[in-house]
Amino acid sequence: MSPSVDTAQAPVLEVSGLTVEFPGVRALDGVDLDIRAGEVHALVGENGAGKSTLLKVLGGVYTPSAGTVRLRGEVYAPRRPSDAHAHGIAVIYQEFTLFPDLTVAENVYAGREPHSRWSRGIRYGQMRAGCRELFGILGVNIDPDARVADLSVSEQQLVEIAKALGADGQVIVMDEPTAALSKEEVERLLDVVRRLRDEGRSVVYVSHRLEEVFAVADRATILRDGRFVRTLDIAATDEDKLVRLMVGRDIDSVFHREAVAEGRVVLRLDSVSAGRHLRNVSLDVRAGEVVGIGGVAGAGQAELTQAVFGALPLRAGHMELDGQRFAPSTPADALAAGVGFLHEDRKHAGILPDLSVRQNLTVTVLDRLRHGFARLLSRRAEERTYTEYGSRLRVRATGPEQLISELSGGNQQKVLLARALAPGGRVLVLNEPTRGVDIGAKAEIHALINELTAAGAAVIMVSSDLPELLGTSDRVVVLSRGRVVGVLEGQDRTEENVVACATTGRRIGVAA
Amino acid sequence: MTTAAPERAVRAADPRARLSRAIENAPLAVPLVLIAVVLTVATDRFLSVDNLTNVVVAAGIVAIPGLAMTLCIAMGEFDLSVGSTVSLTGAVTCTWIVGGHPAGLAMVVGLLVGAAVGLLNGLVVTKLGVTPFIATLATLVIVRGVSLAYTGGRDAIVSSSTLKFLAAGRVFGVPMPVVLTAVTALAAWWVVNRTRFGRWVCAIGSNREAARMSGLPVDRVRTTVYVIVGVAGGIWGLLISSQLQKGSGQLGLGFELDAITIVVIGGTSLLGGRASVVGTLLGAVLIETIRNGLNLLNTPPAYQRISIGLLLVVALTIQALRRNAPAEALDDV
Amino acid sequence: MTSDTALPPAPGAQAPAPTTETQRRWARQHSIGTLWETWGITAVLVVLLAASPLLSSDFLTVANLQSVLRESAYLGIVAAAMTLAVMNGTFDLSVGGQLALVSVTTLMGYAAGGTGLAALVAVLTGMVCGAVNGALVTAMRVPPFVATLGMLFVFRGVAYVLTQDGPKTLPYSEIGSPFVKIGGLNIAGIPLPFLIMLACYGAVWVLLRRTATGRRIVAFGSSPEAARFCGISVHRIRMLIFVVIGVSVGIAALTYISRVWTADGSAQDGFELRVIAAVVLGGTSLKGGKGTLIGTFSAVLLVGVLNDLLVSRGVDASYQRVVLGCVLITALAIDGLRTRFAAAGSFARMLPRRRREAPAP
Amino acid sequence: DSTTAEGGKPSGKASGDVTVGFSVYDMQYEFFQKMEKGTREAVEAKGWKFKLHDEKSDENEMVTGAQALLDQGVDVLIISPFKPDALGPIVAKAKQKKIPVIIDDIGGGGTPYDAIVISDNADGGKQAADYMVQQVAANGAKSKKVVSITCEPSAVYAARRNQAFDQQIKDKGFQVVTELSGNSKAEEAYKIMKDALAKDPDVVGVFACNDPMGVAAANAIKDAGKDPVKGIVTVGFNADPEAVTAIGKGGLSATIAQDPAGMGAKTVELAAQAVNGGKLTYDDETNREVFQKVTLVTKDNVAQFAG
Ligand SMILES: Nc1ncnc2c1ncn2[C@@H]1O[C@H](COP(=O)(O)OP(=O)(O)OP(=O)(O)O)[C@@H](O)[C@H]1O
Ligand SMILES: Nc1ncnc2c1ncn2[C@@H]1O[C@H](COP(=O)(O)OP(=O)(O)OP(=O)(O)O)[C@@H](O)[C@H]1O
Ligand SMILES: [Mg+2]
Ligand SMILES: [Mg+2]
Repeated sequence: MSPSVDTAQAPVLEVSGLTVEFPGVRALDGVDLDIRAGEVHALVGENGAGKSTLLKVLGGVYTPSAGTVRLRGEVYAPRRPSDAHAHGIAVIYQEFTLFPDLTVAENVYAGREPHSRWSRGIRYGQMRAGCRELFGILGVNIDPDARVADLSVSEQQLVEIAKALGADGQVIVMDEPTAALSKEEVERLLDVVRRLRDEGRSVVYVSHRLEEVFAVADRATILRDGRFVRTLDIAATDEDKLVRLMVGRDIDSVFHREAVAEGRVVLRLDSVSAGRHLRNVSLDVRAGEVVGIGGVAGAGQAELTQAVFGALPLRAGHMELDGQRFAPSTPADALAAGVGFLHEDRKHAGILPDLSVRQNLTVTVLDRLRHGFARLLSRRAEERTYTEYGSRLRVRATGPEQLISELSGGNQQKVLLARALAPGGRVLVLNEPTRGVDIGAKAEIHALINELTAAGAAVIMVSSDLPELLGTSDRVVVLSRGRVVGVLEGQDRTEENVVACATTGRRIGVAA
Repeated sequence: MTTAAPERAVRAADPRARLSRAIENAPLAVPLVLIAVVLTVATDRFLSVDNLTNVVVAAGIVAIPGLAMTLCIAMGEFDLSVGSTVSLTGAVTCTWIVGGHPAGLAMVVGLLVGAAVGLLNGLVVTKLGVTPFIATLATLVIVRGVSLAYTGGRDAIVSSSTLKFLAAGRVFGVPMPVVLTAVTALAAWWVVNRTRFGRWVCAIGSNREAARMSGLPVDRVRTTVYVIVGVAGGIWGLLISSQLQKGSGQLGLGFELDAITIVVIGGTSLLGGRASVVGTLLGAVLIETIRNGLNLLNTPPAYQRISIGLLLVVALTIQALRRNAPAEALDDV
Repeated sequence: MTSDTALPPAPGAQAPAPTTETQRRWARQHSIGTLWETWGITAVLVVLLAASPLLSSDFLTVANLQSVLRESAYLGIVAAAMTLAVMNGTFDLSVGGQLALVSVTTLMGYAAGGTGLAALVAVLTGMVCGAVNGALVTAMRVPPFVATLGMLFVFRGVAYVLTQDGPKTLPYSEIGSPFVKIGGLNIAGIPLPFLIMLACYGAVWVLLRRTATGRRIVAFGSSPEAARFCGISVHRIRMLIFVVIGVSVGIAALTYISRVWTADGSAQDGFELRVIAAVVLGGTSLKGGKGTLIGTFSAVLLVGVLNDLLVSRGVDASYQRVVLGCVLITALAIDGLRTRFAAAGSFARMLPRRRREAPAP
Repeated sequence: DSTTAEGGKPSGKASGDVTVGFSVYDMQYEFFQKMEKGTREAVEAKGWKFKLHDEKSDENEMVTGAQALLDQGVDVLIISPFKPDALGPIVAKAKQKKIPVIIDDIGGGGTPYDAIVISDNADGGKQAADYMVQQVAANGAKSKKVVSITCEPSAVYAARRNQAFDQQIKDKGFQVVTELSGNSKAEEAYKIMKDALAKDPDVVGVFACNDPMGVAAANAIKDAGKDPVKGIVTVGFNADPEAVTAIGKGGLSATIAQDPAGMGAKTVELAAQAVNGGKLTYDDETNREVFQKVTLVTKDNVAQFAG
């Protein structure tokens, strides 16, 4: 049942009847797929559809329990990742595979460092030059000698991409490469992808941002619940159709923010300075309001949110919550005050990998779940919390006891969002709430935010996805180098303005 | 802030950076200097050539396995079996010498035994997937047992000038152990900071899963490191047996902790990912200086333990405070 | 948290298509992985016990079993507390020194004020030792490894100082005192030390599985960075952990010293390694986040039984070591091999019912 | 108090089925290997059964294992205790089971044992001091500085050697400039000696609490370019083969010989008296002690101790 539209072109990569099983889960179930030379092939589907699993099979991380993969006609059965490298298949995994303690250059060249034959010494000069070249192509400026641990998530994502490009494989596989990138970084990446295609290479491209899919992909294959749905030509389809195939129902992916009557000021920041370069930021967040924070990655969004959450000490200024002085010295204080927080780095600062979904969800509200004079945790109360939030976000897991590390990226994100809501949802500080979340869930999350604000919650939302940022927030505050350079309301809320403020020193809605 | 990155970036690659890295070990040098000053005042003989030679030689001898252990710990793993390797290597070498074989051959055989122990560790850890801690703890127990069984509880006493030269000989007036250490240290520095192998070791320590995904020969590197530690343990055993002119099941008890200690107080994190060759050398000198000082001051054993313990803690506290680790980064062991 | 059993999923939580809820539960319960992580070492212990009559005729005598349980207790009690530490991603290398010091002070306490005071002194000394470690790690920010390694020397040193004019001992005349009963008494044929050990495991289990603090301990061990953003303060839990360890050593020392009657700085050299080994053998990962108490419990008994078997078979000490080491490796090799094959597919193929599925042509 | 320990078993017990339990300090050490050999041979000579338990230098193992021997129904317990003070629970259990306890060396820990055979550590230290004084004079050395290397602080019995040595050598007008613990380990003794020489280059003698440390000190002296016999008088303790060999080669001045095998035989004799319900013969009635002489080994009489 090979679905490939026209068989004129011999496929480079042929997947047939691929099945992958985990204890209790069939992640892939007889999936067929064919990738041609010089095409960009998008792989789309809901969270947990099996996209990453498929890519991990290609990368030699997982061995299928049934089905075959053919590379240029030859049976291709990688036993370990190095086999994939040997066959010229380069993979960008959804979860980074970087070495925090090593430098950027050492990461990009990991495993293929140029070195002199006699002294075995690594040619650092050559590596640095190579990195600069790659970053040049990606149009970013990252110091090859920086330690990866010191980089922002988006920079790490770019290093990850450079690593794959450097390996110059014939088949390049990208699992949500843009999840952490800013708009212009995305544009650059898409150009690179096109260039790769024009060089005759094949690119497998996974993303939940359909506009990207329509921008670069030639064909798209849809997976649902681990099963192959269909492969179709992008030219011959449109977004609604794609979404319907993915989700199995209609979803309007356009954001609409229901205007809610704005209440009193809940959270006030008064000329707050914190962290390395957050300077003198003043900001009011009203009940029922969503304040979007924009700007190029690392402009101070992280510092701002962490300061509010008590994870970063203030160097100057002060904050108020409901008119009371609010000076959380630790996240515990902020949580106690009912502030919910979502970190942008899901893997390292989000999930508790060895714990179950239930335990991940309740960890911020343990004090509420204790009962009896012994103050022991009440299992029932935990279950209740799980059913309340877990089902609200339609988390896809075998049950509350599944390890969170076994969930798909997007479902992990939903659990973490539920964790952020649990403290009460009066004040929500959300970093990239829909990163790696499928379009259906995205809509749900936006609906949820509407719901919460309608109920009087005050939300601060950082997002590098401009349409989302503009579509879901009442007011957009643009940061640049740690300072507020724009406060966009009403008609000013346009992508152009955001970009202008963020990049060119232009200022809107703030005294220069 | 792609532009902001370089400001903070620890410039890991180029030599200047290496230098500044090396200077990061200064906190260890501080207590070292302090102690040296105190001892110079408290005892008249501390600065004597004889005494300083003693310190340097002793430090050098423990530094050799320490440097190998630095690799292992940078890889995020332990090798607890070194002490037993010391015993077995010495036992085998001396028994061979007693058996009338040429000392040179005997020493080679001894080193091979060390390598074999390392290989055993490596295979058990990689192929059987046993936690290094338990795997090497088990080899510690096993190899100690083998060494006792091999010697039958009887020491193998030798008087071999060749073997003696290893620990007591001098080249151009420089004690052999110091020469050996210098060579080892240079090699270690080169391997750690300049070769792919060294980078791969740190990569594995930094994120083993990523190392596997990036197609690094993880198992091969890990095994090699264990073999290196095994050989280094062998050298240690030869040096000890050279000093004492005997091999015995009793030697090297608890040495593993000595080796690990100098690495850790040298600033190599037990979490892996980074290796500090200079730090390990300083660590060795610090420990041996303390020991030597306490001996010069004729400190009773009870107080010796207390002092060493306290000085360890103080040295590390200074280091920690200097590094000013954020409260939550406590667990970088 | 492998010891929790799977529950039906909450309404709305959908499952990947083909597998139904029952199948899923079957798979989860029968996944060798989850079972082994919790019960593996216990299984090994049971097998060994079953085989013991073949290995040594006089193993299964009441007196002998009692003596095994009695002498495993002090190791087991400390191992229970150490499990907390290891699950939290740290460990305490000073327990050997603590045991020596507490034993010495306990005997001094007994000499001064009899059994009651001795017990009090034991627990207090342990608590103080733990607090010192905790303070170093939290307030002074010394990495736990070095802090506790340093304190190992210090505690032993202090014990030596206290015993410079000969080790502290329980005079023979005290043979009848209740203090001696702590170590020697059997209640319904079960040695008191072992009962105390059981109580300790109960307490630690509740702390670990049923209190907020316990959950925080595991959460932090699983991912320190993430735990920070869950409002977990490492200071509080680390302090608590080291104090708990100290107290456990206090209790353990009581069951130990009341059997051995004498202590000085050298008492139980290398104790720390034996404790940590038991914990790791029990399946607790040194990386933190994972682990079970039942595993530690069984591991302690496994080592005790094995030791006793080897001794009663009159195996020469040097060969005892070899056997002990080999058992350690094999026990963990089983687990190691399992996890090596645990990647998708390869694991599936290990299960017989999967074999039939031939790769599609 | 029972100087006449009537072994609980009915006298005239058919000698065939007497079982002797022997709990030994640590079979890793040659000294105790010899002691075990002497004991076993004496037991077998009587046609009795022999059960061995190795304490492996661990007080916990000592108590557990020795009590296990009692549980296994031995008729008499011979024990060389790792920690004499831990004998309490063992002896108590033996009394309760009416099993006689003979202690071999180390110490009795103030328990009502039936008899103890001890080799005279103090006298050994004294002899070492006397010999050292004499040799220093023979070497014609002027200085009066000597070094004393002790065993681990917990080895109380062995400490008597250094105490007696220090006392005697001081009485002879010498001065102990360095006294440190080598924890019975050769490696540590080597370093200590090196440091001691750096501190006082004019040291003329060194006494070590056991032979591994004595020989190690001798090696340190050689490596420091001095002579461990003519330059610095080096004396060990135990007459281990390594010491005997060294003395023969002129690499060590002297050591003190104990006779572990002989002690083993003595304990079995006492055991026989106890089992047969007879009166035990002591050298010191009040402390129920039987002494075992120690002898100074120098290159003059080393031949007898070789092999
Ligand atoms: N290691 C694992 N153990 C058990 N189940 C797993 C494991 N990895 C993935 N799964 C399951 O396989 C299914 C597919 O996961 P996968 O990561 O491929 O989804 P995805 O399409 O990448 O989703 P997303 O878009 O959110 O990344 C999910 O139901 C997930 O729970
Ligand atoms: N490691 C920690 N990190 C963050 N918060 C903690 C930590 N340990 C305890 N807390 C919280 O600090 C408060 C007081 O700590 P404590 O250990 O006394 O809890 P508790 O005694 O169970 O509280 P309660 O008095 O309600 O019983 C509680 O809310 C507790 O949950
Ligand atoms: Mg995915
Ligand atoms: Mg409480």
